[in-house]
Amino acid sequence: MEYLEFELPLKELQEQYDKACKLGEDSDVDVSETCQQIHEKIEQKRKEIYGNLTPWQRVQMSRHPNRPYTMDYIKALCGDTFLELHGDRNFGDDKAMVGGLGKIGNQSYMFIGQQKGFNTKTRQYRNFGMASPEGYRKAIRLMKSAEKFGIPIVTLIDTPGAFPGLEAEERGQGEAIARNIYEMSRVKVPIIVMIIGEGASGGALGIGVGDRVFMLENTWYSVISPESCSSILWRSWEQKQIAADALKLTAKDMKKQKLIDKIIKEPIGGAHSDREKTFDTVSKTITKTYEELKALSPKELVNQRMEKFTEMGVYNE
Amino acid sequence: MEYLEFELPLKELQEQYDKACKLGEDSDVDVSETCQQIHEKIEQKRKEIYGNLTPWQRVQMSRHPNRPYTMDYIKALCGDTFLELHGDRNFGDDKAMVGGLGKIGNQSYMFIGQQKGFNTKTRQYRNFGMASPEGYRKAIRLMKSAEKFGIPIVTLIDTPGAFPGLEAEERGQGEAIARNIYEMSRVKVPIIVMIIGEGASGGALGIGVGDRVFMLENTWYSVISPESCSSILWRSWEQKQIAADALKLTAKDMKKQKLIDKIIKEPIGGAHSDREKTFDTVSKTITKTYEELKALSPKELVNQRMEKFTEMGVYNE
Amino acid sequence: MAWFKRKKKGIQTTTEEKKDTPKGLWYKSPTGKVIDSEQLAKNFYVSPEDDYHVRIGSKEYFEILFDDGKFTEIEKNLTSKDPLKFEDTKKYKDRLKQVQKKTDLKDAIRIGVGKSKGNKLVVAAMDFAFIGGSMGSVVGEKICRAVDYAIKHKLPLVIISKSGGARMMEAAFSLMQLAKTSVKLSQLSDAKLPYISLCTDPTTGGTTASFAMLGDINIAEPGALIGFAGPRVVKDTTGKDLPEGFQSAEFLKEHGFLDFISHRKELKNKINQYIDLIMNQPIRA
Amino acid sequence: MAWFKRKKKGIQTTTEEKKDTPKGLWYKSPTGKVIDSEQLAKNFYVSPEDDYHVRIGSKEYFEILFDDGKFTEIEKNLTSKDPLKFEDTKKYKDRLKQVQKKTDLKDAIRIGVGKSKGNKLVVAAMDFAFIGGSMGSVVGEKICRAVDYAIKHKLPLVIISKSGGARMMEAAFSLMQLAKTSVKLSQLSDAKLPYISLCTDPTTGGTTASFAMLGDINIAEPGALIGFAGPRVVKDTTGKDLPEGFQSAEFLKEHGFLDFISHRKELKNKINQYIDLIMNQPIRA
Ligand SMILES: [Zn+2]
Ligand SMILES: [Zn+2]
Repeated sequence: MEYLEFELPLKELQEQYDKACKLGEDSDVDVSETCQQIHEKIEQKRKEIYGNLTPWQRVQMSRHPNRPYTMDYIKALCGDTFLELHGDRNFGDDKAMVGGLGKIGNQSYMFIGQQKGFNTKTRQYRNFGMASPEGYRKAIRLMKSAEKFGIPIVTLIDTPGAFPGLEAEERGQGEAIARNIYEMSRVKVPIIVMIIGEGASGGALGIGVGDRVFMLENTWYSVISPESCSSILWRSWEQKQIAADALKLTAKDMKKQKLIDKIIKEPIGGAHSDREKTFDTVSKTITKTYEELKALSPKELVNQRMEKFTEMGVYNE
Repeated sequence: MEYLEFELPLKELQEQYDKACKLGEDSDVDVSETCQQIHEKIEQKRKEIYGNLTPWQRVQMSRHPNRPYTMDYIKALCGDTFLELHGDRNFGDDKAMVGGLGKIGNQSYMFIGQQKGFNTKTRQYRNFGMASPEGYRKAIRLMKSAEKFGIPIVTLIDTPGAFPGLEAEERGQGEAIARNIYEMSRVKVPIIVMIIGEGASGGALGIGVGDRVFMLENTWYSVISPESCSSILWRSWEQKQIAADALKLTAKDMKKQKLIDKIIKEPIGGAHSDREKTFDTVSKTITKTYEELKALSPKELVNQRMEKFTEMGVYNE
Repeated sequence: MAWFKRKKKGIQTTTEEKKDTPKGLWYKSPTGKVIDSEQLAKNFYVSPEDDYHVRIGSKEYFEILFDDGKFTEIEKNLTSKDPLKFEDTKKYKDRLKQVQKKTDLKDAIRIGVGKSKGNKLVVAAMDFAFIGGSMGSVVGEKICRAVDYAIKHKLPLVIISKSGGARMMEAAFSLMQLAKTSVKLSQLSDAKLPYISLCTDPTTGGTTASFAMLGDINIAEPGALIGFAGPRVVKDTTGKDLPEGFQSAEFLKEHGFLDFISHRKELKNKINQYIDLIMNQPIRA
Repeated sequence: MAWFKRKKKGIQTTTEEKKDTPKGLWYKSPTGKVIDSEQLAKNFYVSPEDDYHVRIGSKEYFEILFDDGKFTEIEKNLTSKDPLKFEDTKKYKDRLKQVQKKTDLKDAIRIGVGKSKGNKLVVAAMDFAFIGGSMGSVVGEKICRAVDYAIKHKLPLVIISKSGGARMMEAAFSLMQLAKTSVKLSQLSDAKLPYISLCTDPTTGGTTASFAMLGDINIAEPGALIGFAGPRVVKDTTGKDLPEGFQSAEFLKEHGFLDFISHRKELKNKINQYIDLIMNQPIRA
């Protein structure tokens, strides 16, 4: 387990706890009471730390190296039923955007999401979860295939943004995202969107137009990352915490602004501290949401989706 | 004017004629009778030559350097009303495939066709009329745009084949052509197809699925060029004339095989010998054909188109 | 999705903070000649010397596209709120007030309805002078209303993009305008009404990832910068100098994303020619 | 759109002109070991030593895909005519007779209907042994009838491509089969029935420009050559050596044209898994 800066007090306590236990094993000193005390301290500290996360700390949590990624969710949810599908039928197969069919119970879903790597090699292979135009085009191809056969769509968002490289611009990064947003608004099957980590800008929204948009508790979703925001508005990367506050990018804020539908609770300590529980919650949320949505006719579904996004925004008249 | 090999007798006569005329001008010899005689000879020779063209000579005619190309037709048919539209919204703008909107009379059409160059520089620029995947994708994009607004489509085919280069294969030449054929079969507006020069293989058919398919008199349409056919079946390029015979690739043969709908007469001497007349015939054919097709409902149109292509083929049961 | 500055061979600015923006426009040509606003206006705000298309705003585009410059502005009273109480080096509230005063604009887009070559047309034109043409809730909502107006009156729509991207002070609200505007364009499409997207200098960030790339035709002015990520960001990512002309209108056309590039003096002709062609009506002279 | 020969590390042929094609199959592995047909058959016709997927025909694919190898062949009596009286080094008529005799096949495709993992499935499989798996009128017509059968009985369709391209001796008739088969697949699509395109070694020319690339999923066997223009032609055009693995299944997947590549022993599982997923029915074990 890796610890973020603000988690370090926990690391210290955990180390104390481990030492005490070891002592008990290695000698005949009775350490059970000590252990118990430290354990309680840990529990208390956890509540203290995770009960009061600042927006910037949430951003850090969303990027926690132990956090489950898209494929972790898919595999946990679908097991062996998952069949990965590749390619945009056009130019390439983007490794930063994965997709395929899988079952939760007896229901098929088309899963699509950005994929990050878990070590140097896979991070590069996945381009750090930054999709290129061919990734967005793969995504919309799979969605249209799902639509054809009446299969509901689940997208899992976890990206620091669309890839801002030269080739991506050449091949129309803007067009690809625009096209996806446009087409997703009119897809005739339910679309369930889950922000499972970072939800940065157009790169996130490019697979984010859904009937229900959920954010896990320790994720963020905004038009820009706090770091980039800081660098542009304050001309320095130092103001990222202030930027994180100002952007109102947490799940709670986003819910309050009515820009997402619901927050999915994470285990204390974050999604990675109890993966099974996280997967279970997400799985149940998908099933329950699909049960609601499948009652709607395609027309109602699309109308409601359109209306929902049309109502976003705040202005004086 | 350039002359093909079998046209050389005409060149000779023409030179005689020119000389005689010059003589008349430069001296006071009365050359009128001589000129008249030569002129008659020319006329007779033309009928002789063009009345009995072999399939291979037709192939040569279809590639005649003075023959009008796609843009020549479009400009003649539409004049200033033509508005060229570019790009596949995906990867590039293929110069070997042109398209855009224009009017014949008060009716708008979406014109699409392969474009050849008329000198070394433009021939390269147009890649000799060999389209790449982005050309086929531009074509289908424009067709779908036309379909959306109920604008009929006219395609002008003149290609030695789809580009068989490395990049074209990388970007899915086969997929692009297949997709076009597939999508064209279900487009809900009339599609009028004109073979104006070479109609080689999938590269031609990629914009060739229409409600009415016309061939100009001196064009060819087949699965392979006579040269390539010769090289594969006889392992030599020398049998191209035999191959041209064997492939039954002329307009007359194609009509007989019921693989095209109609032959458009060319002026004696070929489309280029009287461009205005050629353009006029093509223009009238398009207008007349559209008048017939617009009477059909979109459903009838598509059903008839599908049926027409489904019936192609000859076999024993 | 950020604003950026770009070195131009010429300078284009307001000489002073007059309310009448275009009056202050001038352009310094490569040979050092200063062309003032009046001269520019006569030449469609294009430098007669080098064809450079000077950045102009909604006012000038309306003047160029509508007959005799006559039009009605609709939905003119929408203004930005400050839902996030955003504050960077300045409070967003104050920034808005100052910009409004300086530019005499309410926000970064205006919608004009008027006759162009005799036929009614809806034109939504962005103003870069208003916080870099950034897209906040007002821009999104006004585009929605422009679409509604077009559908109601069965009119074609032109959107003239000129934007550095998102309005950061509206954060996720700004982001969601990408979805909001795209949804509405999808409705316009269902109504079979043509939508012409004109990309002018600059069209970057969120606009490129939504309405600017969703036209039945996408067109641009010569030399306009068009891209999703700004050139500085791309350069940082790429770690090399960008190729000459990268993200220019000409580059975008070559890569298949623009139907054509139109000189500003041809804009009115070309747009109406397309409309007549695609709506299958006689071409207006 | 032409046939071509390709150097393989192994050899694959019929040892003699027996009627029972598969009996004659053998494979020489890189280490020189000869694996005979019986061994191959047990291993899904894949070399146990280097995983090389030996070229097989409709008979073997039916055996692999249908439960206990049981199926009904439909439309089996269609044969080629010679509408053009084609003659190259041989008369087409004679060529047909000879090939029919040699291969005991009627033409380059067969259609099997049977149970795969308990559910009915339509499989159209091409035979390269029949004039290079070339597509003439019979191939086109049989694919049409396979589609009609699938629509009538509401069944998924698998087409196994293995073709050098067009049947030149049927010239334009051959070309039009691209349109004919695509039209029918469009009808299958309207019926919302899944179509799986399996590209095997080789899938080139006309098949690639029609049904082979039009699957709801396009899949392939490892190492299969897939392309529109044959490698020789591309090499001539390009004027350089082709990159390693050019036009291989792996290359096609990397370039976005294949959903996945499946080892032959997984083929039956994967195809049925996809069918169960896309038709939203319980996954069969
Ligand atoms: Zn480039
Ligand atoms: Zn490549």
